[in-house]
Amino acid sequence: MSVRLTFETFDPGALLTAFSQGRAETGAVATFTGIARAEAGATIALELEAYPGFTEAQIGKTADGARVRFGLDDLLILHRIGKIAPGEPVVFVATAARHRRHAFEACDFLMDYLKSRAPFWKKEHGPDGARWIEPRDQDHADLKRWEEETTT
Amino acid sequence: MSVRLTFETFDPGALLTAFSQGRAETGAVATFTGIARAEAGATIALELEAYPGFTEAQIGKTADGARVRFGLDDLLILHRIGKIAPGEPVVFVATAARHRRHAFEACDFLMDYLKSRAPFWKKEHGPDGARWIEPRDQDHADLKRWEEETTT
Amino acid sequence: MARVLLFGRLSDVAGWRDRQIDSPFLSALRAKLTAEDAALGEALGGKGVQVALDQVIVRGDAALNPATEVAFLPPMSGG
Amino acid sequence: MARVLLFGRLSDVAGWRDRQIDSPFLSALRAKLTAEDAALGEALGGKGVQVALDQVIVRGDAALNPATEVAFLPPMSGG
Repeated sequence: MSVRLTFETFDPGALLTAFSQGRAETGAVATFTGIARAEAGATIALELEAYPGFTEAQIGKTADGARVRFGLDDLLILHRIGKIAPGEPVVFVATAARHRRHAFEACDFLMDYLKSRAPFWKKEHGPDGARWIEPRDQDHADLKRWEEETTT
Repeated sequence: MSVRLTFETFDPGALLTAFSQGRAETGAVATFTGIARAEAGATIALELEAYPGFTEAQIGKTADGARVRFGLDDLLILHRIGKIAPGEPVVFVATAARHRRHAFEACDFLMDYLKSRAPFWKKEHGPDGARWIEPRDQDHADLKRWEEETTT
Repeated sequence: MARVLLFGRLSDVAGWRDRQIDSPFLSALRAKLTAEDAALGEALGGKGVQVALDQVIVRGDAALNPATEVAFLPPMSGG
Repeated sequence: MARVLLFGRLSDVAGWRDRQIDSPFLSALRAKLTAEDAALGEALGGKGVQVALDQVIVRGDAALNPATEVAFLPPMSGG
């Protein structure tokens, strides 16, 4: 299990190549790549701030919970921080499990967490200046899907 | 949109690298890689037979339906045929959409179809010889999830 | 001279997977194959076996022309 | 001399993100920061702002030792 932050752009494919090696008993690898959207010029750059150490540790706790809950063989999370240009990858999540349903669900769950509650502070730089982004209602609704599943 | 079959092993990461290029308006790329399982020695090789032309065309119809249904920007399906050793990738699906829910759901849907109803005939070569595999009940149950969603 | 293709376990039963066979109708082709190999005849009529003519699934009888590709498809297992 | 870190919009409000400030308690540190910069004081008490001491979220007051890292965290937006 690996949770890392990076100030540099990265190639999701290279991560998948490494992650899917030597998995003769795994069967299923799901990935998600989030890419910074240009929004037709409305966004010049995205800026993500993390609290080094704290951010990885918090994500690591949720990731470890997902590993147990979905019976994962392994998982990988790489998250960009700093200024991110449109078209560059922001986040890459890979999950490995024996069965595809578990790999998909874990990847989906981790993305909902990362997009809504992970300890990042997000700023959008647009043609009219920069503004801090607050959590979206949709993100909280996405995350709530998983809470309901736990209690019913 | 691309649907291809191959007799050669392939690198899922290289496919993701190419697929995720130039997607500044896409936002979300989900992938799934199915890997042949060793089953602790119970399976020596998996063999998949396709009906060239027919198989791609049938998968293409379902893929095109998914593209419209989930509002995908693009999708890629690469499926191995012939003899496949444990640890080698069997199938790779990538979906690109503006929002991650659509990318995940389309990838999940396409995998359910590919694993249960796509025109392949599957043989397992084990220590005691070879046997043809019939569709599993679980595969049909997986696929049924999507039918229910359409009618309710 | 239709081109006959067998897939999956059907080619294991028959011992071949691709043959040219002269027959004016699908029904006549089935009869010919059954007369020649009873086990194959039974397998071709088995549960879930479909027929494609020139890569299109058909039900019932159909006329064959010399260039028709006739494929017998056992239940598809997925990949 | 606690080490004080500000994240997100808090550092924009304050004009700094990392300072050494001498204070024996978190409550005293808050009072000191507010006395110095009323806008920052208001922002630190804003809805959803949390405090971490040595990377652990705390509620209420706490004693600070000279090596304590005090981080003020506005609502986390996710990545």
